[in-house]
Amino acid sequence: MSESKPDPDPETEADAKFGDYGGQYVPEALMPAIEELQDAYERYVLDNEDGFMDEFRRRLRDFGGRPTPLQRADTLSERYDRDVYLKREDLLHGGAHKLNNALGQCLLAKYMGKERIIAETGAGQHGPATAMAAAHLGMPCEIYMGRRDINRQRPNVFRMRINGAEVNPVTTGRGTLKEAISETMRDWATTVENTHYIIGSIVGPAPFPAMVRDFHSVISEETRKQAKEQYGRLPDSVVACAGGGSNTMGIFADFVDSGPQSGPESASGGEPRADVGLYAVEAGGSSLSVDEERGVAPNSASLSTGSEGVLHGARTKLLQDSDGQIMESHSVSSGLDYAGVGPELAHLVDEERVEAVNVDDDAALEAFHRLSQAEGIIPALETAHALGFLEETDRDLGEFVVINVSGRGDKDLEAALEETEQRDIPNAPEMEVFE
Amino acid sequence: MSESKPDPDPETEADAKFGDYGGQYVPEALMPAIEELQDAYERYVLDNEDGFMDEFRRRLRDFGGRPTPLQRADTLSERYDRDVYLKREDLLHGGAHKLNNALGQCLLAKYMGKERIIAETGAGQHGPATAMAAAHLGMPCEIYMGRRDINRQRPNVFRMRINGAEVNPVTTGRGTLKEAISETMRDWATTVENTHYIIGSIVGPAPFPAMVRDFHSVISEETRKQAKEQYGRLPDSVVACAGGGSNTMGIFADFVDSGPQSGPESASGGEPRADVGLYAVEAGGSSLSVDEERGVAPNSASLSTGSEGVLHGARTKLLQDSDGQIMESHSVSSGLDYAGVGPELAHLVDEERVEAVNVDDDAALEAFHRLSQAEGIIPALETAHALGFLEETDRDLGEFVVINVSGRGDKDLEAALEETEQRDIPNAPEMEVFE
Amino acid sequence: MSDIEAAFEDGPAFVPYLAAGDPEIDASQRYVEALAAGGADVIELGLPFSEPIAEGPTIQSAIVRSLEGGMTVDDYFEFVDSLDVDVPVVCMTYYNLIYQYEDDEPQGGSEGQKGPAPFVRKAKEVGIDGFVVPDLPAEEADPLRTACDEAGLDLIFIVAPTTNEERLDRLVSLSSGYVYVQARLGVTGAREDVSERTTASLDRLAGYDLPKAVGFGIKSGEQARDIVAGGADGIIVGSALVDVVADGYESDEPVAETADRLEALCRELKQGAVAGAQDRPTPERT
Amino acid sequence: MSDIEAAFEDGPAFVPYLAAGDPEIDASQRYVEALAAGGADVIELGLPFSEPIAEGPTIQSAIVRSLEGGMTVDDYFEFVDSLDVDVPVVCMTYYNLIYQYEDDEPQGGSEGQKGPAPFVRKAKEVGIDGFVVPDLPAEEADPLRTACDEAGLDLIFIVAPTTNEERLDRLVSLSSGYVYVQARLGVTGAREDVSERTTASLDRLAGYDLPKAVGFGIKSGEQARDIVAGGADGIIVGSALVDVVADGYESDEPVAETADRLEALCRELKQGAVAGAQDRPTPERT
Ligand SMILES: Cc1ncc(COP(=O)(O)O)c(C=O)c1O
Ligand SMILES: Cc1ncc(COP(=O)(O)O)c(C=O)c1O
Repeated sequence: MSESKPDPDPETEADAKFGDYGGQYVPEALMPAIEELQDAYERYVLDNEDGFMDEFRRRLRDFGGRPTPLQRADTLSERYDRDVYLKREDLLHGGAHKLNNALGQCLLAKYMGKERIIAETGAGQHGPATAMAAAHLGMPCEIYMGRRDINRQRPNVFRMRINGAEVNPVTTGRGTLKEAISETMRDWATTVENTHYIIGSIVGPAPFPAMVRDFHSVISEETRKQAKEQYGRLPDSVVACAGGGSNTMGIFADFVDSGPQSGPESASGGEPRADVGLYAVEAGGSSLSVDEERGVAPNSASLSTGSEGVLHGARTKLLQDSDGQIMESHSVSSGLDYAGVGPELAHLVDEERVEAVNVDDDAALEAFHRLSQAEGIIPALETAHALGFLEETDRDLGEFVVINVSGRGDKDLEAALEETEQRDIPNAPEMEVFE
Repeated sequence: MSESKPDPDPETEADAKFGDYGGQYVPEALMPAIEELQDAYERYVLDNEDGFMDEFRRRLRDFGGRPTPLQRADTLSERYDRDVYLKREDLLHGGAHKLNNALGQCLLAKYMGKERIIAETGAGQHGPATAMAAAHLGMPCEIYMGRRDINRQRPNVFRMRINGAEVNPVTTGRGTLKEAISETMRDWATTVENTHYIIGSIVGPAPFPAMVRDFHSVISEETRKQAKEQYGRLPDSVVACAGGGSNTMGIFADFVDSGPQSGPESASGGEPRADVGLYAVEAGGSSLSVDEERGVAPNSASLSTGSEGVLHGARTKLLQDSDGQIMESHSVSSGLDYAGVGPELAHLVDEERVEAVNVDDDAALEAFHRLSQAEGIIPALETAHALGFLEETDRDLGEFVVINVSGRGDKDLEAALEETEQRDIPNAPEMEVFE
Repeated sequence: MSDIEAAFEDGPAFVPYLAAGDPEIDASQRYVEALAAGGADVIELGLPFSEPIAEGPTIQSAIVRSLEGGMTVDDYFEFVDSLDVDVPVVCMTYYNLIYQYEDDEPQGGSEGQKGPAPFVRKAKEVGIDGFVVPDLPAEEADPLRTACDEAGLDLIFIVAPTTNEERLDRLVSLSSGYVYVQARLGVTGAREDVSERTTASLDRLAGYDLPKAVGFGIKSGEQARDIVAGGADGIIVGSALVDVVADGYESDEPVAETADRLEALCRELKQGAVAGAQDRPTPERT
Repeated sequence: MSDIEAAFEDGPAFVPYLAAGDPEIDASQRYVEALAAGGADVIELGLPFSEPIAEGPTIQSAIVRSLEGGMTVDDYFEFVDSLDVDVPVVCMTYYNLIYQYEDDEPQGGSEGQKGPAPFVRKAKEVGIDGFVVPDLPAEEADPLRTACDEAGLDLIFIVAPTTNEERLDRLVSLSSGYVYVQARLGVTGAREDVSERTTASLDRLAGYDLPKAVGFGIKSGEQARDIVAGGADGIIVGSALVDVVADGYESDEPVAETADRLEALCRELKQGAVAGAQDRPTPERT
């Protein structure tokens, strides 16, 4: 294979590719909109034209509740005999990091003169976050969601409808995220002239992956600052779960080029690492093996077990069969349940700057209960994977570890308890209180 | 009636009474614990002994996510032709202001050497907030909750259990908040030597009302500072819902003695009020009238329609029949559904420093949908009463109004939609999306 | 010396409790009379309040039955007025009912139309001798104490195992009639064992003159005996008796039979108390 | 001139589309042959991909039927190889299937074992003449364009109503065989009306030599006539034909009858196109 092209002009095409990953594999009808978006991204986001970024940051603060705390987790720190800090994205308005991106893109659409917002949602948080952001900015909004997900995720549907968004049931296929993405692309292909499609992670055609990362990079900017203020130096390791990878790149962004640490030594006297270790924790599901015959991967570990391919507009790592058909992925956590991953993450893993690891369903559920009981924070099941890594790994994570608590678990209560009941999770609470 | 006693020594008995309200109407067995608590309150809270308040404030910041934003609500401001700001307590960890108090009392219990936490909960947020705070501080915790409330409020029960708290079903009576409070008092009467009872609002015997207010007064401290920074002066009016009244006194506390405004005029040029107007919005329920025969008040407006009496340890305003039997209260919002109110609020209303107003179920539901659609914030049904007041009132609230968004509505989605369906709420969304 | 205090003069006093109107007025009247027949020296008669925070589940249920039967404060006074018993009656209730009381026929000056004063006057009128108000600690008791003093009725305070010396002094000095010695922490309710704390409390109270009646959890003659042997001047029994009423109510037992069972239990308890007095190492009063 | 481009020489070309293997291999083969019998000048034959983001519900369902029937890339090549039609065949698919393709029997050097080069070589081997890849815009097309050039096959690009002048130039210059003119915004699917934007697109393309085939939403002979009259050199019809297959499948119609209905619809469409050419004010090609 020899497809490498010369790097695109960095002035006009910011981060269109990440190594060989990325690109723009979309129907021609969308390309002009993507060019327009690329242009808007460069002007408003990269160059802060019309004070876009200032308004974005102000709204993230006043509406979103930023900065979110970097909290030392006392009980976990004791358990793992290191200083474990939690970046509390669960405290962001809506309950997950997703608002950073939804608000950024919604505001950008407004600056671009778009009149309508569309988005896909699986069972996760992107739909509600988009509905909130659109209501906040007074933009009409329609969310595509699989029929099956609608029936499984009543509270999230309620939230979107209550925020005034239309929820369009997608009845094709199995009625889940994949179909919802395709349906949203179809809407966009029809309405592209007045409509902006808010993709929910660092996936899709350029400039989405870079742009979504930039909206989320406030996480890592704050973490860097807070780490220095509270600990005197940068962390040794940063751990985040990875579905598409938006919370992941959000907290990694400013650490990728961290370089050897300088500055005063930490208060607690630990030796800082030469480089901040970055761990992307994927959903190991029930197993890392795949069923080629049925086209099913019982995991969502595209970085760990997937291969290069093209999906939803970008070249990246995928779960696919040998023909290139996309596999059905699986995870106990619906927000990680996706067959692809952001191209930038794929690249950073190839470059060995980020280490891709994974945690299976059981370990994630155990970690869900552990944080809830030990620290009084009920994490999202997505986040529980990042926490499970702390328990499972034999890597030396160093003295000072930051975990990105990408979201809260309120959306997952029923699912977590149901899944817990079907397994043997040693630290799960009894639920005999109901009649 | 002439029961007035000389004011207690302010050095040793901080705020035991508010005018004639307050006091300590509890069984003798609890009095020593109350004296011990009074002492701890004075030492740790009022005098910051052992840096208690510093630790409390630090944990509120790192664990709780304080400060919460003071956000201008653009659409509401336009609608009401004044500057409407929202104090975003919904962004506090757990989703409501309740954590301020739960964390404060839990930490105090720890400083006092107590080994166990108990609390009552109705359908509201106090139980989950207490369970979180107890988990955070590693304290065993038991929550009493009526059998009926348990079955109606599954997610809150899940949250408490997941955070490791025991949930004790109370099967006496109608199985709601009243019975849960009585049962918690019973537990406390038995276990008072090693157990602290975390009361959930500014009610109960002294020192609870003053102490709970002090833990929540961080709301008003922040609001004051943010108002000056963002608007150049204090607000003309501050509006909060009132059940027991903890979010209410929390945001009123530092404005009660606001005095005539000085300092530079506001950026927007409005004339500031001589005094900050304070509005406590009670639940008007379905009607302000009562059914003496059945002992039922179809509202929870104790300040507006109640009379002086003694309930749950304090003299205050109550919903009671002519004998003094406590009425069954009602509100669409379970967190406001209480027959009493904090003694300090009762006093401030008598003194005409706080105005008691009320908003009925329908107007609250309409306000719930209005904020959700206009600003992308789904408020708690409790908070919706404060928002409904903005729409309903003909009072002149001035140029600059602050509403305390005491909590988020995630806990209320099912209830709000069910109640909405049974009524004619003009701005409610259709829910035809489910099959 | 009040009638109540006098009831402790001739050996240990047996002080049974029932909630007035449980399960309804007529049966309740019959039951209260059975207490007297069974040997009660003083009767504590509950005036039901909707939030009985100091009661255990047994008495709470009695209160609910009574209130659901329509019991009001006026009904209560009428009930007491029509009782055919010749031992002193103590009204046990919660403070809000006292605080809210308004006399239909105002007497005297402009004060005292509402609250403790008219309540106590009315109580005296119907033959009540004293009060126990579990949610009224010494700190808040001045108005009721004053009203009782004016009317010459007793106000009985509860001393708990957690009560420290300073409070104990104050409580005993505010009490008249007897001191209610709470046998254990917790709420009312019948239990199997006798708490060590009972003995400790009695020891602490040994220096005070007022009779000491021990309550909370006594259910058998044997317990009564032990407690009196330990130095109590009387025993207070509530939940064990209410259990008999509840049983009768739930099994649709004829009122007369329930009354008989009540009377029998009272006898057992009273006998236990009397036996306990004989067991005493050094009887301080006889 | 390629065989595909040549198919546009003798009057307007009729370019029908079906998904290979819909609903299963044997019937599908029969249906594709019916297209040829019905007058197809070029056949677009879909190689099903699991995420067909540019397709409407009709074609998406066809793809699901085919995949559920077990269709693989190897099956597809076999299918084409065994087809008995003598018009050029265009493979319509998504890029990932091309990108992942690995040749079982490597030919030549170490390069070209995987991706566009072996895919195109294999396609040529089984008789495919060109490709339409809806998710491959000009920006990403170099490798496939190169492979097609090496093999002498056509690569057809889609021009959308939103395509600006600059992109249009680039797309046409990259295209060979014909230019696929997307008649309207949106995805594939039969519709009632002919978009004004079709005419606008054709006008913009008038200066270019390559044949212009219009697709997206054509379902009737009348539409075909209008579009050709408006200047199109050919019409592409997909969903309307897939609807016939779906109908037959759902009603359990014998394959031969469905094939007959397909052939009849093709005839109507082809006749419409031919009639449209005669209607043209100033025919630019004949
Ligand atoms: C709380 C939370 N964390 C993580 C994710 C995974 O998304 P990403 O990998 O883009 O951060 C989701 C997706 O819904 C989520 O809701
Ligand atoms: C969000 C919210 N607001 C207000 C209240 C009412 O309590 P308070 O009047 O003590 O603030 C509650 C009680 O549960 C609540 O959950």
